[in-house]
Amino acid sequence: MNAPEKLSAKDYASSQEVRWCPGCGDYAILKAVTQTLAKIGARPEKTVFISGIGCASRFPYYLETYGFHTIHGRAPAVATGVKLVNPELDVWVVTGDGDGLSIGGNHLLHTLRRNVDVNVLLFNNEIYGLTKGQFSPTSRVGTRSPSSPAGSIDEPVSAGLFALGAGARFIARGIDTDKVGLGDVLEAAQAYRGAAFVEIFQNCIVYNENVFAAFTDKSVAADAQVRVEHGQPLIFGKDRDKGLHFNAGSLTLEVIDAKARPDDVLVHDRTNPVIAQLLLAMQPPQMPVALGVIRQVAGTSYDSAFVASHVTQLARTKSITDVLRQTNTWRVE
Amino acid sequence: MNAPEKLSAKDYASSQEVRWCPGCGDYAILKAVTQTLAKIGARPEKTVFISGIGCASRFPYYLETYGFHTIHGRAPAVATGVKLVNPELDVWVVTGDGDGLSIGGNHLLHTLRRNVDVNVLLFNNEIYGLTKGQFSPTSRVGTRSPSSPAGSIDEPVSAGLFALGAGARFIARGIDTDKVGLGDVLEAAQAYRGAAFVEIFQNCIVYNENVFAAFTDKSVAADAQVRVEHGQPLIFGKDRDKGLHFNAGSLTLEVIDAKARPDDVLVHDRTNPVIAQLLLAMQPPQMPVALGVIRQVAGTSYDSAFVASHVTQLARTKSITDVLRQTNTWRVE
Amino acid sequence: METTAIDMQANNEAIVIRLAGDSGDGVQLMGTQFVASTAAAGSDFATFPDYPAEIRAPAGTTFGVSAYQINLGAGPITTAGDAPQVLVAFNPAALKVSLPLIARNALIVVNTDTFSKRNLSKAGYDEDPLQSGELDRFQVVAIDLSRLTLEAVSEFGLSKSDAGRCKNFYALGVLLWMFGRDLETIERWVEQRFKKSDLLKAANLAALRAGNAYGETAELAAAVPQYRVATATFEPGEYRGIRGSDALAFGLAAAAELANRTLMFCSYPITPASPLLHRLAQLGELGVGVFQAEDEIAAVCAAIGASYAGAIGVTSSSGPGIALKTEAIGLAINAELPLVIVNSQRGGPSTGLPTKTEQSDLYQAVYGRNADAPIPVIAARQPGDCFDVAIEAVRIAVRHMTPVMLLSDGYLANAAEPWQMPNMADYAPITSTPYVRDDAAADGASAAFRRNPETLGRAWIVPGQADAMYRVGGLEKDIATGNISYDAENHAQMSQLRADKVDAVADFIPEQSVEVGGTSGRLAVVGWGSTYGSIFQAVRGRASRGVSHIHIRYLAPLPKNLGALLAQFDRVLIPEMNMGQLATLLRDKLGVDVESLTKVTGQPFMVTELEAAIDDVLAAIGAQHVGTQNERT
Amino acid sequence: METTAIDMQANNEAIVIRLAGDSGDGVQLMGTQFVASTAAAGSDFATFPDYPAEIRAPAGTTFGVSAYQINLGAGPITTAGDAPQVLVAFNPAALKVSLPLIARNALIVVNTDTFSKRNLSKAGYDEDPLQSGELDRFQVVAIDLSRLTLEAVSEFGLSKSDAGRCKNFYALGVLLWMFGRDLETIERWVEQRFKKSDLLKAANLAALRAGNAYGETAELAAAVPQYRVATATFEPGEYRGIRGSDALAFGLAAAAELANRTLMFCSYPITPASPLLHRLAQLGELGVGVFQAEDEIAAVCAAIGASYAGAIGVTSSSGPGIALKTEAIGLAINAELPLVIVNSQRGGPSTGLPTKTEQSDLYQAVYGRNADAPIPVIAARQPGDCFDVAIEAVRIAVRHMTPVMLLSDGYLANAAEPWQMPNMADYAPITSTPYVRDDAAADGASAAFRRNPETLGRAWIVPGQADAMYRVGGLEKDIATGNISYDAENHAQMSQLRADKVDAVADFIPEQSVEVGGTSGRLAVVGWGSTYGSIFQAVRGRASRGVSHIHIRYLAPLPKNLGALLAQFDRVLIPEMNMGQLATLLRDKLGVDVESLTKVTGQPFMVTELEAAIDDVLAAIGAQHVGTQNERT
Ligand SMILES: Cc1ncc(C[n+]2csc(CCOP(=O)(O)OP(=O)(O)O)c2C)c(N)n1
Ligand SMILES: Cc1ncc(C[n+]2csc(CCOP(=O)(O)OP(=O)(O)O)c2C)c(N)n1
Ligand code: SF4
Ligand code: SF4
Ligand SMILES: [Mg+2]
Ligand SMILES: [Mg+2]
Repeated sequence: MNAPEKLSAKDYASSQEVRWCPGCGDYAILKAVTQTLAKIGARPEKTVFISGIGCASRFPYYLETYGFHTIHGRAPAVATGVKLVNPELDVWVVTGDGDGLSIGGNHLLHTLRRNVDVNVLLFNNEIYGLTKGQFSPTSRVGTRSPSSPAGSIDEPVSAGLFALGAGARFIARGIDTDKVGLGDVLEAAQAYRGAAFVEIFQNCIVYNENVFAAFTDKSVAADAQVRVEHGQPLIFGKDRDKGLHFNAGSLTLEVIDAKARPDDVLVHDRTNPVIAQLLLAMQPPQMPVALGVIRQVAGTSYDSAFVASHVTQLARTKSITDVLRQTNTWRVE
Repeated sequence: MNAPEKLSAKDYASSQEVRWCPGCGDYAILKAVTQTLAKIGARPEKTVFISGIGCASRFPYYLETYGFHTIHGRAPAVATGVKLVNPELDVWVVTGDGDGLSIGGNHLLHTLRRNVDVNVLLFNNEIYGLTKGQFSPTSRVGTRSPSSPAGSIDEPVSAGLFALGAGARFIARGIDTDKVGLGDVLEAAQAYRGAAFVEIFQNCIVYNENVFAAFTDKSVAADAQVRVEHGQPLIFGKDRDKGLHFNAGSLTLEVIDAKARPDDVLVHDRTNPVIAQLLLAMQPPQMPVALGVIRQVAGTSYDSAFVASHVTQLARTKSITDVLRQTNTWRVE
Repeated sequence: METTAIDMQANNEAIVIRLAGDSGDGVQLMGTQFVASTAAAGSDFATFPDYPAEIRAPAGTTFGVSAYQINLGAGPITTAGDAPQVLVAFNPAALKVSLPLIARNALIVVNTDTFSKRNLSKAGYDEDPLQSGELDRFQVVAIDLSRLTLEAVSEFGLSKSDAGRCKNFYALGVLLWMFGRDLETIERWVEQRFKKSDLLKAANLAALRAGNAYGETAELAAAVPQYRVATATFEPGEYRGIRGSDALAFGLAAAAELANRTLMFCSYPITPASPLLHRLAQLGELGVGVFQAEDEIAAVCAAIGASYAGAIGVTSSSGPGIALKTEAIGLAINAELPLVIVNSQRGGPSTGLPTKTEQSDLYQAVYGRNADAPIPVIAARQPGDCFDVAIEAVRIAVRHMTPVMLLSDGYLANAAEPWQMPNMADYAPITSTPYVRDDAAADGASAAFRRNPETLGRAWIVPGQADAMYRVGGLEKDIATGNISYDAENHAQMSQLRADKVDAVADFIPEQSVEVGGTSGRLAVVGWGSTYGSIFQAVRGRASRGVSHIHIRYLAPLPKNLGALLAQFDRVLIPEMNMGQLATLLRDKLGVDVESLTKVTGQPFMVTELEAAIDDVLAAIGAQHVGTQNERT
Repeated sequence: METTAIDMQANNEAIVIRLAGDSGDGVQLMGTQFVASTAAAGSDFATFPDYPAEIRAPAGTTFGVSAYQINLGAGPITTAGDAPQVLVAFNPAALKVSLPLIARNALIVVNTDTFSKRNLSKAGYDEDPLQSGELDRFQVVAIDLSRLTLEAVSEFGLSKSDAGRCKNFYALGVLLWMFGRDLETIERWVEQRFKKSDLLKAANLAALRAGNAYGETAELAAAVPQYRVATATFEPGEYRGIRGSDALAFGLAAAAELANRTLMFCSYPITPASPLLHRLAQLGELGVGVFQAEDEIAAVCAAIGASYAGAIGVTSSSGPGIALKTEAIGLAINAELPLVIVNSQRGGPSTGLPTKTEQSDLYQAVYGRNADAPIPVIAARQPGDCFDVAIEAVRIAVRHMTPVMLLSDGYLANAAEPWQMPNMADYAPITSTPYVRDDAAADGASAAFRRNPETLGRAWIVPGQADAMYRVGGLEKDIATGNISYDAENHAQMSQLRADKVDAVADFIPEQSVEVGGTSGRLAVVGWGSTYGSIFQAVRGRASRGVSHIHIRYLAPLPKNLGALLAQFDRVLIPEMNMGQLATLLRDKLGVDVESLTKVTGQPFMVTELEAAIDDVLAAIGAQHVGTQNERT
């Protein structure tokens, strides 16, 4: 066989017309994904995108790979079934904050704790886009929407902290339009063997425009974001003059002058759960928002353990004819 | 009206014959609950026990209060509906590790993050009792059961860490047969306005006997348990000579000699999420198991916010006849 | 291209208008305002919006076209109309998707300013249809709508995009002129709507008036007839326009008022059920609580919890969401709790066609649960009818202590019509079996399971009630105490009780009536749900030929006389927007022989389709026999 | 009280035995061993265990009684029998719950040692029934079973509780003597079973032999007849005993072997479906993967994912769990993926009676989804039959690329019978529509939607296949490419395709045959599922009176000839363990007039109940007409 030819990002786009609202953050994510696929040289026929329902979940239709647009909230469960049968496939789950954290919260929980080898991309726009703008489980208290005209009262769930509580071993974050940062995160997620959970802040231009502007807006980004890197001090700011310091007395994070107190800046350790918890909990404007790979710990992936746990690794080594006879039998002549 | 007479624990028992297996930990929990109800002077008619399905979930039938034995995994959702209508009721949710964390994980997640004012008692026996002993989401890796003859491979979920990730503001733990400790925890849970999550280690004598023996057995209990108390140092051991120390370098907990280094012992702060995370993650035999109220932070309870968020606090202040006319109308003579 | 004048009938019993444009063109607003003027002018009407499936498709694409259809004239107008006789197309894409729908000789108003090369190609036109002769058989009124609007509002110094956005009012002005309407109603509305911005108010008024004046000028008057549309003879009273989902929301709130209880509406968003959620979220003053749950299962369970605690628990979804609720509905059956489940049906199976209408969840409603788990099922037929059906659903649920399925659909949810205000004094209060504490009974539990022998509804005892604490759940329960019972005989009794309870509903509902035609004859056209309007129109002209229209509101249990009534007809034809589900039900429950006429395209029946089908049946059975005439229209 | 000798018939065509005791008494083990000896002796048999609803109820309570019923004799034995003629009761509670079930003049063996005051009162006896005369009409053999067992094993120095636990073998020894069986089969089994403990082996063997010897002695021989049970004439071949859930597991594995694919079984535990999960978890060597999901929705979705990836995806549950799966089944329909859904039915609605049997999920299987969402439905009738039905289900799913519902129930899941080993060479391989890549097509997607025109099954293309990548989902899809399509005509075509596909199954299944009796006559008794055995027995004696037994395996679609076949009978009687669900189906699909005989007690039909019902119908229609005789038994 010939060596597979190198594909470009364009080659991963299907012939389907993309139908998100003009200006939707989903376009940028689609681009980042096709670029990542090209970069890693993904084989289209070994790549499967599985989604639930929502604007985000239309994703698979736009890729020239295998694609399964399932039902609301259940993509992680379908993806698990796929991986059990064929652990070789590179399986991506695309979901939204409603799909993944409202109706689908349970499947996400169990897929993460089992550590099924899938890359979960959760497009968080803090709103139900497809059903026309109701508040979602990540919407902030006070969100006015058709179903919460007086403002929502539900305390939002933090996608990252939820994943951590679920036992996720890989947790990362990116921003729709941050090509480089998002690309890096996608690549790391794909390379990880196990459940890789990626929260992508995505702008819904129609129902929740600029909800992340407090940290994504160009004018504030440098001071409102910290890009974490394993083994590196947690420094940020336009002039890289701000650092995150762990106050051992109060057991909390604080922003300090990184130039004045370089040794007091916490060094990121993606294997430490306390750091993950602290980073994931940070909220603007008091604290910067943590981006990049926040947590990564090795573990056995469920699908490989699954195969191994079956006596014959799922191979058929006996015939039914034999197995039926592994008991008392008698002959009638 | 007369002052309601003081009821004894016995008065809270219904006339139904209790039908758990002889020796099941559920009996002790039932006793602890009726005693707590008596202690706090609960009004039976204002008290509602709502459960899902499982051995644990038979609980409501045995109490002379209102009781609703619903369907598998859905008790938190039913309880939410009850509280929305009548926030005055004292609502208890009784669930199991399968009921609450397997099929019902999503409802538990959302009930906790919304902070609905219910007391959730999760009887964790690390097994599906009622359906005859299959491994559950809290079963340890390697659990042999009818559905995992070669040993389970699923990494278990930690009930406490899950609750923390879900944003729970009250998290506590007790042991079925630990009358005093469990009683205290139940009382604190009942007193808390908001979602109080209580994990109870419960011995299933038939399908998972002694699974918690490593820390519940009398012979090891003192050294394998730490009873946390807000504002108090985290000291344990037969001779109260062991202490939990927070290593600020590695950001982990360590056991130290509490007598030698009393000042290095971490003081419990039930409002600090880092401490909650560290305590909930501790596992025997390396570390003691944390019991008592591990986390408690004040917050608005969902049901009160719900009522408040409705313009008229759910009162009918207008008639349909008026409301229908708040638009263009015309008369035909 | 020249505007060709075609003779049009200037006096119309009824006329169908379709407005179509990009989502941003303000078509829906224009439609509702035209309807307001129609109501003021005294015509009957029915409307249906046709939204694009995408949230906000790229401008100029065919899949981004938003439309609004209005049927108006002498009553009874019961559908939004088959083929529009007037089309207003704001751009080439709107023209493209509308052409296959409109009448042979329709009048088309187009905004020529949008017929650029780019827009034509986005719409998939190789050639400009205004030039190609493709429109020759229509009467085309070509207007430079964008340019004229900009001119009309130029004096206000609006931004170009703000100014452009006034073009729906310019077009409305033209339309109002064509129908000889005065501008007053609309002017009042504009003043109210834009009261916070004098500039926008003035600009929109200017556009409206300019459009109207444009019609008056020689430019248009020469080419286009002014339509005179018949007015309807309404019963005297107070009217408003109403959309199906709003009527449903008001009906549920009214029922709670009649029961003097809180309405607790627990739902999870889904198309096309969400408008009901949205409307109820605005009705707090009526004692309506709205809870958006994490999923459909939580929604129905919270509604069950609410009913258990004494509120009217209601949940709502469409097919896929209802599927998720079926397990919990069984719990409500077993616990004997009132619960209303509203299903706004859509195209399926699975996610299917969320924005298209269908009535294919009847199987699910009647048979779609594990075990023998019967529940009453009722269906709404018209937008205004949703109000009464909602009250009926709550009444049955509370009277018999049972879940009730209420079927609506995507068409009804969004369609609107004029509606006579109800007089709430005409509605009986909604009550349940009273609480009676038998002091002789050993414990209070049994009080909850005393049942009214006629309704079989148990006493609705709620937590907080002293001395009547009871335990109940999804396991089979003792018929008298609610405790768990594994007893064989008890299970048989409870199973019978559950069946009898649903049957008992038939003792409380009206007998089946005939909508159009006699109570016997050659052909009964039997429908349910939103096909009402089309069947009604199709049968109306054929009553004299022995055809009757029977429309079933109570699908489970069926009205007691239905079997006997159908037996009076030679043939029974059942048009349905599914593969024949009511046909199954009637064969099952009545053992009657029926013919199905199915349509599964996501679109309502056209009147002409039904007429043709009826005529086929009539031709097949020959022209002899004519049944008793007993017209009721 | 004295043991009263009653004349008993010593030669039995068939005899029913019931063993009953506390959960700890080893009744189930005793039963299976007695069956092993029955098989060795050449009799046909059918067995059914009757577990308590509680996991481990307190000793001595009536709700803690565990029982095992065996019907044995000349074949065909098709049910576990109506009224036991022999009862072995290990304690008062076992006696108490069994008395209402047993034959008028049954022989009762009781363990008198357990008739203490405490035990009597736990069982709810005010008076000792051994003394009260209450048992006078029975033949009572009172044995000091506990004491005798302790004596028999005293020499081994076991703890008292271990020694006591041998009493089931003592009782078995007695029973084997009563039936003139040699001990060899059992002895071999005991040796195998206790090979790790010489002590337990010796003790149990001693108890067994002592019990047998006890029978031989004058003490018993005087009072009790030795039964001689007829042997059956089996077809020559190799046999084993089989339980329904095991046969189902083996059948699924066999089907995967025939398809040469992995079987991926995804489930969530629930009574009475769990035994299937447990058995499949032991069949790894057959290429069976077992995934215990977090809930039923995840289970069905994982099975769908597995099918999508090329395995035979199977999911299993009982009613409430199936309800949760219905939304996802719609997805499999839309995506045209094979999927087998096994429903082990139980009493309902809601949680209902988990440990009791019922066949009340037929509505759910056939009609229980949102939208027009037809799927094939087939039902197993006997334990061994589960094997073939499982293969059939997989075959249909793969051939037509559709979900298939397989109905079993709590009775079948646990009942056992002798079963002739299948010869796998007799089964055709299971294949799907082949993959054909049309190089002319613009993209590979359309390859997945090429359908076999006869089966309408599409090509089962799986990820990993180069150049055939396709996208599919729950939204309505283009009939040729699988892409999203909102097109009206396409939706109509797809709806028709889904209906036609299920109808197409009828072209591949056998015509409906008659089990007993002629192909025409006075009365057809029509059943489905696990009522097979009882109906068969009841009709057997009545074939000469114009009664036939027709048993439907393929419930959707129905066999093509069924309507014509039923038309050959004057009357159709449908016994069902539900409120009349098959009756609905036949009225719907065939338009036939049927009578329902329903039983909803959580218990299977007794043969005598059916006989009485049939005789009533025969009496009602008079004794004249007798149809063609064509006995097939
Ligand atoms: C069972 C079911 N319930 C509800 C819906 C309706 N629905 C579709 S998408 C959606 C929420 C989408 O929100 P999110 O996941 O945040 O995606 P977004 O559209 O914002 O990208 C809902 C409620 C459905 N399709 N199926
Ligand atoms: C929808 C549904 N699925 C499955 C079941 C079967 N089921 C009943 S209880 C249970 C698990 C019980 O485990 P747990 O919650 O840990 O309770 P325990 O019995 O251990 O107290 C299961 C799987 C059910 N009743 N309903
Ligand atoms: S509604 Fe929001 S999320 Fe959906 S496509 Fe439009 S902009 Fe994007
Ligand atoms: S099975 Fe286990 S949890 Fe259930 S009642 Fe018995 S001992 Fe308790
Ligand atoms: Mg979203
Ligand atoms: Mg458990």
